[in-house]
Amino acid sequence: MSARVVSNEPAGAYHLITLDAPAVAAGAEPGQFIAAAVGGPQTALLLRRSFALYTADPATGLIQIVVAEHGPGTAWLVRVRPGTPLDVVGPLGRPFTLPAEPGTAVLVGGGYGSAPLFDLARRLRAIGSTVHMVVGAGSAERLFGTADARTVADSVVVTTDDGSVGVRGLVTDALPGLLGPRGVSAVYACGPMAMLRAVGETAASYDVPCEVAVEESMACGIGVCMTCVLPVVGVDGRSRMVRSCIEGPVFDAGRVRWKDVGTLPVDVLGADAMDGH
Amino acid sequence: MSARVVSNEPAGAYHLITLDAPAVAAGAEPGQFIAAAVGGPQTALLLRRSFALYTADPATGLIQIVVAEHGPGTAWLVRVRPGTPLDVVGPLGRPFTLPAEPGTAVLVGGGYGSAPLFDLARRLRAIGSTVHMVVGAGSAERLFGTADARTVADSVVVTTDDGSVGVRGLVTDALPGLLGPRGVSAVYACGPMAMLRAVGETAASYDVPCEVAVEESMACGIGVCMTCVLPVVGVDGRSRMVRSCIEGPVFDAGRVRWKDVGTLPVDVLGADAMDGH
Amino acid sequence: MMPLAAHDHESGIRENPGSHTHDHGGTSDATVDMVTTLAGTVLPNPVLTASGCAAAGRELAPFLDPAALGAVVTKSVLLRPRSGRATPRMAETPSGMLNSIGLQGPGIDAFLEHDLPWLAARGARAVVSIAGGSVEEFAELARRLAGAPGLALLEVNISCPNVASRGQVFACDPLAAADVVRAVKAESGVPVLAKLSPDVTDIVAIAGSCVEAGADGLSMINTLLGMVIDTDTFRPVLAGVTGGLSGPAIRPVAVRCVWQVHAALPGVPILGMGGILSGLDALQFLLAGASAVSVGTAVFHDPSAPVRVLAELRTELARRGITRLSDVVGAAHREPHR
Amino acid sequence: MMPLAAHDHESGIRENPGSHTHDHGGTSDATVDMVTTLAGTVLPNPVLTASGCAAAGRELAPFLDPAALGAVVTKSVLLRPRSGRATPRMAETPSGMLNSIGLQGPGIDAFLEHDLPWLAARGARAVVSIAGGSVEEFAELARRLAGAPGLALLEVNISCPNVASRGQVFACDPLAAADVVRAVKAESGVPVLAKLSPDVTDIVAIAGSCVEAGADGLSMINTLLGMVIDTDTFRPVLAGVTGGLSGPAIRPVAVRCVWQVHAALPGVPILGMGGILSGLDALQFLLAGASAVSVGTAVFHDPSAPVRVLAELRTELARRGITRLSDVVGAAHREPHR
Ligand SMILES: Cc1cc2nc3c(=O)[nH]c(=O)nc-3n(C[C@H](O)[C@H](O)[C@H](O)COP(=O)(O)OP(=O)(O)OC[C@H]3O[C@@H](n4cnc5c(N)ncnc54)[C@H](O)[C@@H]3O)c2cc1C
Ligand SMILES: Cc1cc2nc3c(=O)[nH]c(=O)nc-3n(C[C@H](O)[C@H](O)[C@H](O)COP(=O)(O)OP(=O)(O)OC[C@H]3O[C@@H](n4cnc5c(N)ncnc54)[C@H](O)[C@@H]3O)c2cc1C
Ligand SMILES: Cc1cc2nc3c(=O)[nH]c(=O)nc-3n(C[C@H](O)[C@H](O)[C@H](O)COP(=O)(O)O)c2cc1C
Ligand SMILES: Cc1cc2nc3c(=O)[nH]c(=O)nc-3n(C[C@H](O)[C@H](O)[C@H](O)COP(=O)(O)O)c2cc1C
Ligand code: FES
Ligand code: FES
Repeated sequence: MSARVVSNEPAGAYHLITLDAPAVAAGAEPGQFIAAAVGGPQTALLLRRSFALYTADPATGLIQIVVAEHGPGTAWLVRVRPGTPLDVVGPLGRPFTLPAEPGTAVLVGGGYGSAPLFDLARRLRAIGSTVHMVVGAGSAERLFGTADARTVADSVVVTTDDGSVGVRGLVTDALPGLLGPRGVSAVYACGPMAMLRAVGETAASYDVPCEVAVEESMACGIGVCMTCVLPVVGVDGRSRMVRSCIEGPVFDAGRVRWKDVGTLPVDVLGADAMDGH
Repeated sequence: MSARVVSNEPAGAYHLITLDAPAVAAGAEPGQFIAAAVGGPQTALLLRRSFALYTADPATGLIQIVVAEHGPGTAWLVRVRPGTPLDVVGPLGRPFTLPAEPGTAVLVGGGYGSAPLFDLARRLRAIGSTVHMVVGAGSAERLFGTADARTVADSVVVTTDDGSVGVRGLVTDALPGLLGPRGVSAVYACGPMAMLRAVGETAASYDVPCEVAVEESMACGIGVCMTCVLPVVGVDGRSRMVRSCIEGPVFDAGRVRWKDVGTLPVDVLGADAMDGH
Repeated sequence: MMPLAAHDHESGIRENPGSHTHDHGGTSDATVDMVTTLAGTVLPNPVLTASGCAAAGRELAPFLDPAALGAVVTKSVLLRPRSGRATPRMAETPSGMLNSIGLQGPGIDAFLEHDLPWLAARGARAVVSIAGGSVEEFAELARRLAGAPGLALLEVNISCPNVASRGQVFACDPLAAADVVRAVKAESGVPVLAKLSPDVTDIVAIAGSCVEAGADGLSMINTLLGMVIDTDTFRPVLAGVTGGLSGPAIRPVAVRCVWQVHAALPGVPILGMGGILSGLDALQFLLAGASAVSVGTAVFHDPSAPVRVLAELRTELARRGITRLSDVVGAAHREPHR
Repeated sequence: MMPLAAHDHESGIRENPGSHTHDHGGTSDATVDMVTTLAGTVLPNPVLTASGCAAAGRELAPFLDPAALGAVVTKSVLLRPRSGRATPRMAETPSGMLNSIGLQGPGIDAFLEHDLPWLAARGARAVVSIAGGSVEEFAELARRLAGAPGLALLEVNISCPNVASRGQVFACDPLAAADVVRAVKAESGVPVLAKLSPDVTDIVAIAGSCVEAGADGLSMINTLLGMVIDTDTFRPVLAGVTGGLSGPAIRPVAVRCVWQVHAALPGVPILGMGGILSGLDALQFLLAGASAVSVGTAVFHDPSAPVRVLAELRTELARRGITRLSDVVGAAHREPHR
């Protein structure tokens, strides 16, 4: 799918890139992502890069992503000029689940991981839910969307590891205060894997359902290559290596075997067949 | 060497690219070329592309090249925007030889091959030579520099194969009229290989020395790889496979074994050692 | 055949926008007969998916119609469900990638129950890739698949390690490769392609051995063994340490393998693959001697790559005045007629 | 050893401008001891040119000081002058290139008269690459070179076809490879490196055979055999039909070869090469087990590549808190200490 870069501006430690991509904007839901080809027409970078949708407006056909410079692909992307065509595929993946009934939701974002949560907050509020947000990062410039948060959420806690802005500490430090007293019906989180694990465990300890959007290295983004797997417990109690691009990136936090991510647990379906070859 | 694109504008069928490249501009002589890295920082195009210098001004540090879109490298180059850094190596190769004494020179350019001849014309006139130019191409839009020619040469003939501008015919059709009557001391030519051969043969038939700038596929441009060779007769009468990047691109037309280019003549030095392995 | 003098290009990652603007006034696209015969099986066109790069076809349905392809080559299936390896399972490399999936899959039962019927229902032709750790496993898989609706061909992935033989890969040993092919042939009701590895001293010897053992055709190439080391952790990037290199980086090796085998065994049908991104890339393989091609890693770059490659191939053939695809198969081995 | 957690990258074509801006506060560049020992020969640093990619050093002089490199590896020299093949001799491929030069060169007499003395006069260490069509030719070359001033090591390019053995490449046959090494060792006054081809089923077997025959070390890898077909003329692009694939495209294969051989023969010194463009690429080879590296095709992209790679390597080691280059050699085979 061909999109076009409308603008590309620094936003703290990140770049906010706006794309004209009507086909993506049309059907997107919070938690879904796009996969962008990087490096230009003569690129040696064969694989697409995945980015969560920050906004997607079917009316204007515009979508936005928040990009952290990491390796060569994102280094190219944060320098791409307005007007440049950009080849994107999406929306991809399973979005966050909206509740059937209004309730109280806590949304937890770490770093650029907060990006998909603002549209989610809007949708939750649209169905009458109350939304509390926790937005955290290592330091002030790695926070994303704290101003947005105030417009879409009923309450906002900002945390930084170094205390440069908001409360000093981790996003999880803010959770007991929110999950304890308030009868929260769901937690949604996006951010680094270690954070997702901690949020999931905290939510579980308060018996609150929790959905997380994970980030695994992806070669295809569409479910054909099997690179993006992580061990997830199925409804039948069996663990499987599950594709995070198509069966995720949003998972029930309680089903992800966090401590086994990056390993091959012996009880995963088909692990017994790995002997010898 | 890092240069910067100052401007990039269509010029008939070609693009005229101006680069800020003081180190190249400083030492360049007519007939020399630069080698540009293409495709941007993440490019899959490993090899540099060679372009003859059209102008090189030590005072401003600017150089100009004339680029015909051909394959992926030139496709990228003709679209590169002003302000973009461009990695160039040069000036490379052996320039045209200026005569010790003033005389009458005929300069013959085919297509973008005329590019290096205008600076050559200026230098020849600066030492008091008379300069006649023949500028030819397949059709009007593939001519380059006819206006320049009028400012740097004492006479100009323009030819096109289709007669769309100037005289209908090949550049060589114009040579008898110039070489016959006028006591020409040297012919200089740049353009497609078939044209160079024809010009060289015509000059030889009038007993006029002729230098040509050839164009062979080059991997390194600096003399280390041995890809750019063609069979050339040495002063000792022995033919050798000679590197056109470093021992050329300017050769004495009479020494190039035109009809053997692209083959391995049996009498070339070391051809006998090729048996078996 | 009318090769053009004009200059075209094999692709880097994507076709460059400017290089194919000139029109050569060849025949119009519609008049090119794209039908090909692969190992005795007639296919409507020569562009297939590659094993492991299209799952069992279903995930590609949002991007292309599986029935519009020559065939869908499915991910290698084994007898039992397999988890595959730990992650990381991939690393990007210049114009390529390494993978070390470890043949994750549901096993033959689930494949026969869910995957093959889905393809059959869509009218897609299936080339089913099978893999095993022993000759018996391969034979058993062929037996299970015999007569299954939708099955057009079997592709025998002999690039997995032979459990009985100190983990040596079947495809690296002419005798082991032949044993597998012979056993599969004895059970299979459809033509059998043996899929070869380029990581051998003499691919022609392996090819000949497979053909002698009854292979109806050859698929090549599988990935090259490669490795990337993380310069921060100082350890291999892949959990599996080494992985298979695929993508445009390996295309010249793949074209060479097809060329060598077609030169030595001109009568043997070849399914060519390795780094095909564009119609012109596919054309290189056909010219080298392949009757059909698989588009693999390109799908990760562009999910609709197989249908795009097919469309580009048709256009490029038409531009060259070719009216029948079969005329270009192996043409690079023949002196041009002028 | 203190691997960093931060993320770095193997390079595509060039280092990307943004990825190395962060400072990790490692040791300063100057304090890294870059000395390495290759097959018993002490070199001031581990970055060399690659045979055939630097001629005999002289053409690089405008771009770098040959004495500043670990050594200059010269283009393979033969007994007699050789014309090389007809053109075209090269084709660009995705992140790589094919070459089919055919070992053009002046022959050993001219080499000894002009080339080696030039390097010696500059204070550069020379690794002289020799090639021949028979064991006797190799032996004769070693004899001619024995005692020549400036000669540090011999690199035996056994990737050329063996005239006596139906054109099979020496490096593809453990016995033929060993015969060449043994004959060269008998004549050579300096340590001998055998240069291996990756186009074999079992590179460890060839490596072992060369070491047993007396090789003091191994150079790897030479190019992979590849091919490009012109989709307009319908014929192979290269006059020599097939050619050698080099450049970043093959880097994962090269790292894998070094890794495998170092794992099997940890005591054998390795000169690693294949697609090195940056200091971090070089580091991958060192971590895999190479004591030094050659920078080949990268020179075509950037004539000063070898000195740039050296500078980058020094900086990257310093950033990682490494004070001695020798500490990283083979480190990827060891479990990280925490
Ligand atoms: C579902 C999803 C959503 C994401 N959302 C965002 C976002 O909103 N903003 C943002 O800045 N980043 C996001 N990422 C991470 C982003 O995809 C990677 O940072 C990026 O791919 C790195 O590419 P690179 O070329 O800079 O780095 P490299 O490390 O050179 O990339 C090499 C290869 O590894 C893959 N890769 C490397 N790191 C990651 C990673 N963390 N996740 C997935 N693939 C990786 C790349 O896709 C590429 O194929 C998301 C990842 C996923 C899977
Ligand atoms: C000394 C010299 C001077 C030149 N001057 C000019 C000039 O002033 N203007 C201009 O438009 N072109 C000039 N050329 C030709 C120009 O270098 C090629 O058109 C260009 O390299 C093609 O690159 P590409 O990526 O578009 O094509 P591709 O065909 O994809 O190139 C693939 C590879 O082949 C090489 N190659 C292909 N064609 C040529 C060729 N004709 N000559 C040399 N290498 C080639 C490329 O450098 C590259 O390495 C010159 C060539 C040489 C050798
Ligand atoms: C992620 C991935 C998984 C693969 N899995 C298989 C497989 O299961 N069976 C098989 O025969 N080949 C497998 N291959 C190899 C491809 O089918 C193909 O032979 C190879 O990748 C070269 O083609 P390409 O460069 O077009 O991808 C796999 C390749 C990739 C990239
Ligand atoms: C143009 C060219 C010529 C080469 N000539 C030789 C040679 O004469 N002898 C040799 O042993 N290797 C030769 N090689 C192989 C290189 O030395 C090196 O092993 C290979 O190219 C891989 O390294 P690279 O990717 O850094 O180039 C040549 C490579 C190229 C590209
Ligand atoms: S990224 Fe390919 S299956 Fe998920
Ligand atoms: S281009 Fe390398 S020697 Fe001329």
